[in-house]
Amino acid sequence: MTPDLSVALGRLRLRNPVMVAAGTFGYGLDYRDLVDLTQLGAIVTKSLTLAPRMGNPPPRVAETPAGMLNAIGLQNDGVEAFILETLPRLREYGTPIVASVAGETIEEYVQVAMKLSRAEGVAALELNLSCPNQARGGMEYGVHPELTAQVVAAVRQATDLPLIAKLSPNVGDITPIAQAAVQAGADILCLINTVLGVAVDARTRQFRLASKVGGLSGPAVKPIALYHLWRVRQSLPETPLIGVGGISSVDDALEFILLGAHAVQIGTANYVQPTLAQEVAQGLAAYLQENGIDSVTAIRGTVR
Amino acid sequence: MTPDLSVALGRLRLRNPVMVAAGTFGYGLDYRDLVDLTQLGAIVTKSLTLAPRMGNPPPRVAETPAGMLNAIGLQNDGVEAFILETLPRLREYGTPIVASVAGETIEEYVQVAMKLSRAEGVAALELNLSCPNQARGGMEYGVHPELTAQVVAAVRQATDLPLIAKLSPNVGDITPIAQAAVQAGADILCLINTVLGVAVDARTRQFRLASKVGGLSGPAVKPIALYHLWRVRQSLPETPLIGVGGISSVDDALEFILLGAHAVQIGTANYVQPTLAQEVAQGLAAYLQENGIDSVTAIRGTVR
Amino acid sequence: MTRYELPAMVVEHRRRGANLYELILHAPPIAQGATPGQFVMLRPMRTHAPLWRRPYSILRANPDKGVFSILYSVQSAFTELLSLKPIGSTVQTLGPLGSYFQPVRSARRHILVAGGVGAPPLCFFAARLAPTLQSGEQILILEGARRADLLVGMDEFRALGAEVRVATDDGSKGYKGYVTSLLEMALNEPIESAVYACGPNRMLQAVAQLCTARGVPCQISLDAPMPCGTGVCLGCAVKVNTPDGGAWYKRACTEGPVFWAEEVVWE
Amino acid sequence: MTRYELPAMVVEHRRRGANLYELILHAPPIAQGATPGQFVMLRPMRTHAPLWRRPYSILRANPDKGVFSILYSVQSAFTELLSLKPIGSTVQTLGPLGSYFQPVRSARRHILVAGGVGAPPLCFFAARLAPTLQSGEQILILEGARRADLLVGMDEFRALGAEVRVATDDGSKGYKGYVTSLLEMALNEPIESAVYACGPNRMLQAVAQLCTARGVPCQISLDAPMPCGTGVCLGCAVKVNTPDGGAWYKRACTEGPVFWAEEVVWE
Ligand SMILES: Cc1cc2nc3c(=O)[nH]c(=O)nc-3n(C[C@H](O)[C@H](O)[C@H](O)COP(=O)(O)OP(=O)(O)OC[C@H]3O[C@@H](n4cnc5c(N)ncnc54)[C@H](O)[C@@H]3O)c2cc1C
Ligand SMILES: Cc1cc2nc3c(=O)[nH]c(=O)nc-3n(C[C@H](O)[C@H](O)[C@H](O)COP(=O)(O)OP(=O)(O)OC[C@H]3O[C@@H](n4cnc5c(N)ncnc54)[C@H](O)[C@@H]3O)c2cc1C
Ligand SMILES: Cc1cc2nc3c(=O)[nH]c(=O)nc-3n(C[C@H](O)[C@H](O)[C@H](O)COP(=O)(O)O)c2cc1C
Ligand SMILES: Cc1cc2nc3c(=O)[nH]c(=O)nc-3n(C[C@H](O)[C@H](O)[C@H](O)COP(=O)(O)O)c2cc1C
Ligand code: FES
Ligand code: FES
Repeated sequence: MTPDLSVALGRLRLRNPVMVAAGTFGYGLDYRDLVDLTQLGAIVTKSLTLAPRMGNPPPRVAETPAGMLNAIGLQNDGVEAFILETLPRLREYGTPIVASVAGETIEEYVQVAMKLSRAEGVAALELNLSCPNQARGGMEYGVHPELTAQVVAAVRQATDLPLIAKLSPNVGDITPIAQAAVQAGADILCLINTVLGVAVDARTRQFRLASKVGGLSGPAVKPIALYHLWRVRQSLPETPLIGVGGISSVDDALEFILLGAHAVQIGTANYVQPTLAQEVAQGLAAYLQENGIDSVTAIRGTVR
Repeated sequence: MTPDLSVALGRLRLRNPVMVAAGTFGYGLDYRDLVDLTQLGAIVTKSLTLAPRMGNPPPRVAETPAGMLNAIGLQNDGVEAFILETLPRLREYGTPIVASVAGETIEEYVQVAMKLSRAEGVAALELNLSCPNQARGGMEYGVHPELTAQVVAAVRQATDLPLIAKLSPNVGDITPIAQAAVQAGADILCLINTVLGVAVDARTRQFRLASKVGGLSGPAVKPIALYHLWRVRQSLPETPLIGVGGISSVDDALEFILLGAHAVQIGTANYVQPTLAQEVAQGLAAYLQENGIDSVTAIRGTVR
Repeated sequence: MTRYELPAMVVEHRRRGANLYELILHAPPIAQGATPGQFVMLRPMRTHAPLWRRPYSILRANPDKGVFSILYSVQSAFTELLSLKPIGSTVQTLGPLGSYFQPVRSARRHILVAGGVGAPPLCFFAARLAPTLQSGEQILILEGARRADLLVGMDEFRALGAEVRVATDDGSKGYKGYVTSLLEMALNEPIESAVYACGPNRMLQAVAQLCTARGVPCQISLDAPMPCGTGVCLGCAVKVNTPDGGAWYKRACTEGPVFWAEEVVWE
Repeated sequence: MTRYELPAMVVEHRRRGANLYELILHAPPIAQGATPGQFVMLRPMRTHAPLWRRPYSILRANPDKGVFSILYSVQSAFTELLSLKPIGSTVQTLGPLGSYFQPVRSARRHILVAGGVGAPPLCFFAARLAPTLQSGEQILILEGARRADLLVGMDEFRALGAEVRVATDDGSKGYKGYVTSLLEMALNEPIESAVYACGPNRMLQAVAQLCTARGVPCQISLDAPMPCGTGVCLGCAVKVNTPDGGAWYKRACTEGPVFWAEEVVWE
């Protein structure tokens, strides 16, 4: 018997729990020649802003031990280009499309969310709460419970789509923020976004990123992502969670699921192995089969 | 001309800026057969508690990508055994000995600090603020500005030795904590201690550590350590700082010094290469010589 | 442009200099599809550190035999791993990727400017260009390196029978000085030229300025950190002028690595 | 006990089974100092991931030639790197480390119990013990594995001329079942025995219980994660009884890996 990989995150139903993470799979079509898009649980787009954004000056990326720093600066063609040019072709694959929503102001989040909600073929919205808040000197929205609640509540008003709040790990205690997001109307929580980090080039004696600070991702952050997931799982046992951070194998995905994630996202590892997400989905099925387990939900949260 | 590697962290003067970190070099003598102890900038001991402590049940350690998790649980023979058995032999090497002070209560920190201050041959005390605070459900002291200030102020009363506060990275914003420590009397700040993390064994479906949560260290955390160091450097331009987290090469040490560290500590990398600290000190000298720089202080904080 | 993701088999490690190796890989679709200037992303082993694949320019390709090769030097863990791959084992390979050099058919002289490890794509370009030359068309190769023993791809260039002029920083071979001085001299010769360059970005900037000032068509292959090599991460941003007089970031891995010199904004 | 940190030269990779390799290293001080039961910490390359060195039991040592060897199987990146080291290259090596098997001179029969990859230190022990046997003393080897092709070190054991009894989980060779059943049978034979065991910790626990119940002297070599192998990290904790009736943690890398069975507290 083929094990059942389907999962329901509230109203968001996926054929398997393996998604690709925002900003690591382009707008969704870029890898269509290498990846079978129909095998993915869901595709999260690069974060979309109201107007096109040029992004940060280079260098924007630096490799670090088992990880990387990025400061792309939300370069994107804007939400309208996505809706007009990408969405019609992407939705033909039938794979749920999760649009990542970004903004520098709450109003911008709301505007982007409204446009995406009116478009055909968006399965859910994911709020990127790691955007720099202009009103507070560039601090991430997602590091404050109240700011998080404000963004989520405002977008909740503007859309009927399932709403995912993607949390920042750059906090002492993530649970009040998770709770604030859920109370403000988030249906699903996704965690983690990148961890703040710095790298210096000892030879040129300069920051490795033009923006100095960047976001750390990749295998290096996996223990941190699991830690935050586990804390949120305990504090909000009923909320569907999406685990992300450093996943690059079937075992990595299982770690998150065993700790209570309904689904997982693969980010940085797509760069190294574009086919990874579909292979992880297949590998999960194989794992369940070998262990005589008939559905992925049966092992969810069994490590406590 | 041989470049000058000596540094002064307030009253604490070191012949070179490369120390070995608490808990990664035993009590200081364990590597004397492999490492030339006289070549080290300073030796920080394993954290010492008032009574001997048994530590946590195994498994206590897990390898992670470019890092490791540990939950040793402060196993140590107690401060008195250290003073009686180790200190007399260790001080013969003439290398500054920094005693790491741990406690479950503020009273315990104070007691340990007093005993060490009375002993002969301790150059400075380093307060391990990542100890679990029993009164607050095991939360680290170092994640709260007030608790940090309380511990530091109490120990400050009890000792005349240079006082190093070792900060936890498990906070949203490290700068208020750094400021609290300095205001309460810390002469020097050391950062970072380990980052909270979790690892799961997907095959046995268990936490990899018996204590579930552990502290992440090793190259994986280097960008995080640099980030916190850079923030503290900006917020407290006059305070001597010790950078620690993921250093495993000369270039790594330089990254911290270029960002403003007076000295660095090598932790996890000692396990992999016990001679690393002395080699990094030599490598710093070579770097300065090649670049025609006559002292390590000349490059400190030049990356801004 | 079709790209392939496949395990390429190691056919040979050929020593080409003090710390310079040619790695010959069997991967027919890539060998057949490769155009000079393009690159492949390699992954010798599944390791977490080094994490990224690395880009390597294609040095030569033999579509009939289904093999292509790259030239590299051992610099750190990644290239050390590459050098340890046994014959017959496979290296995960994605390619061919990126833009390529386009012969400027109006030019009488094609000047290829290679700086240090920038030579491989120009070797490939020269090899493909030479047989297509019309009478009166010629190839001039300008190659620079810090020292004579760091000159790369000399065998390939010599095999073509094209004119080669060399510059070394220390004068240990050829002209003492920068290859860009050789270029300046060549551009002063009265013959309609087009320039194709690859090397450190500083050198490319100088090449671009020399050519733009003289209105000489010039293509340059830029270096940038490349986490994905496939256009999805936007890490390899290169600032370019847009037709409306503004600027935008293009991807060195997808719209590049070969750009028209006048398009690039130097900062 | 003197330990050395040095680059050991790769002398040979010898294939010893389906996925089983003997790595012969040249490192005279280690070859001369090694005692059966001890191990070395190896680092084939400077990589950030895998981060830790790994411990390997010494399989045999030839003090005259200055070589020793270990037996390993390729399981993930670390052992893959080990297998790729060219002959003549070096592997950073720290050893010999840890405690060792001590022959119980009062015993008439030395029973060596090897579970799967636990065989190497017992091969070494058997080789050193055999020439010292007094008349009436004998060695009995009990070896277990999941399948016949996973039995390790059979050549060494056979070369000794000692009696070898085999158990496999699937019965593909010898007794069908656990090696601990073989041990139970052997202990029922009326001859004064001492037991030396290495294998999975579960197996060792069973061995320890069988021996303790019968008052048979028993030494076991425990497995534990070892970040440092040198006693400084306290990561490899093993719970032991203390003379005062309490318990404490000892280090598998320093006070171990070989412990007296009755000392260990099983949880
Ligand atoms: C389009 C393109 C084509 C390329 N083609 C080729 C090619 O044909 N041949 C080729 O050899 N390379 C080529 N490269 C470069 C190649 O991708 C690798 O970067 C190169 O092989 C070095 O790899 P590495 O991992 O061994 O060294 P890396 O780890 O990348 O480091 C390279 C060197 O720089 C040093 N270094 C790195 N970071 C620092 C630092 N912060 N401070 C001081 N020193 C540092 C390292 O110690 C090392 O010596 C190309 C790059 C691009 C973008
Ligand atoms: C004292 C001592 C002596 C030793 N002597 C020997 C010896 O003589 N010979 C020998 O071969 N080994 C020996 N070992 C073990 C050795 O140190 C290594 O652990 C072993 O070689 C595996 O190394 P690896 O890095 O390739 O695999 P690892 O990465 O350590 O993993 C080992 C295997 O377990 C799997 N695995 C690891 N973690 C997980 C997980 N979370 N979920 C599922 N699967 C997992 C891996 O995929 C792999 O197949 C000894 C250990 C000790 C403590
Ligand atoms: C280059 C890059 C760009 C990213 N862009 C976005 C983004 O636009 N929006 C977002 O929510 N997360 C973005 N992320 C974060 C990832 O979606 C993911 O949360 C993070 O990288 C951790 O997962 P990983 O370790 O698997 O990469 C980006 C990550 C990288 C590396
Ligand atoms: C096994 C282990 C034990 C440690 N014990 C202590 C300790 O007792 N006291 C302390 O202040 N820090 C302790 N640390 C933290 C280190 O001193 C250091 O701050 C941290 O590991 C980051 O540096 P690194 O990445 O170089 O290891 C320990 C770290 C490890 C890995
Ligand atoms: S390297 Fe990722 S977009 Fe170019
Ligand atoms: S492995 Fe570090 S103390 Fe044993």
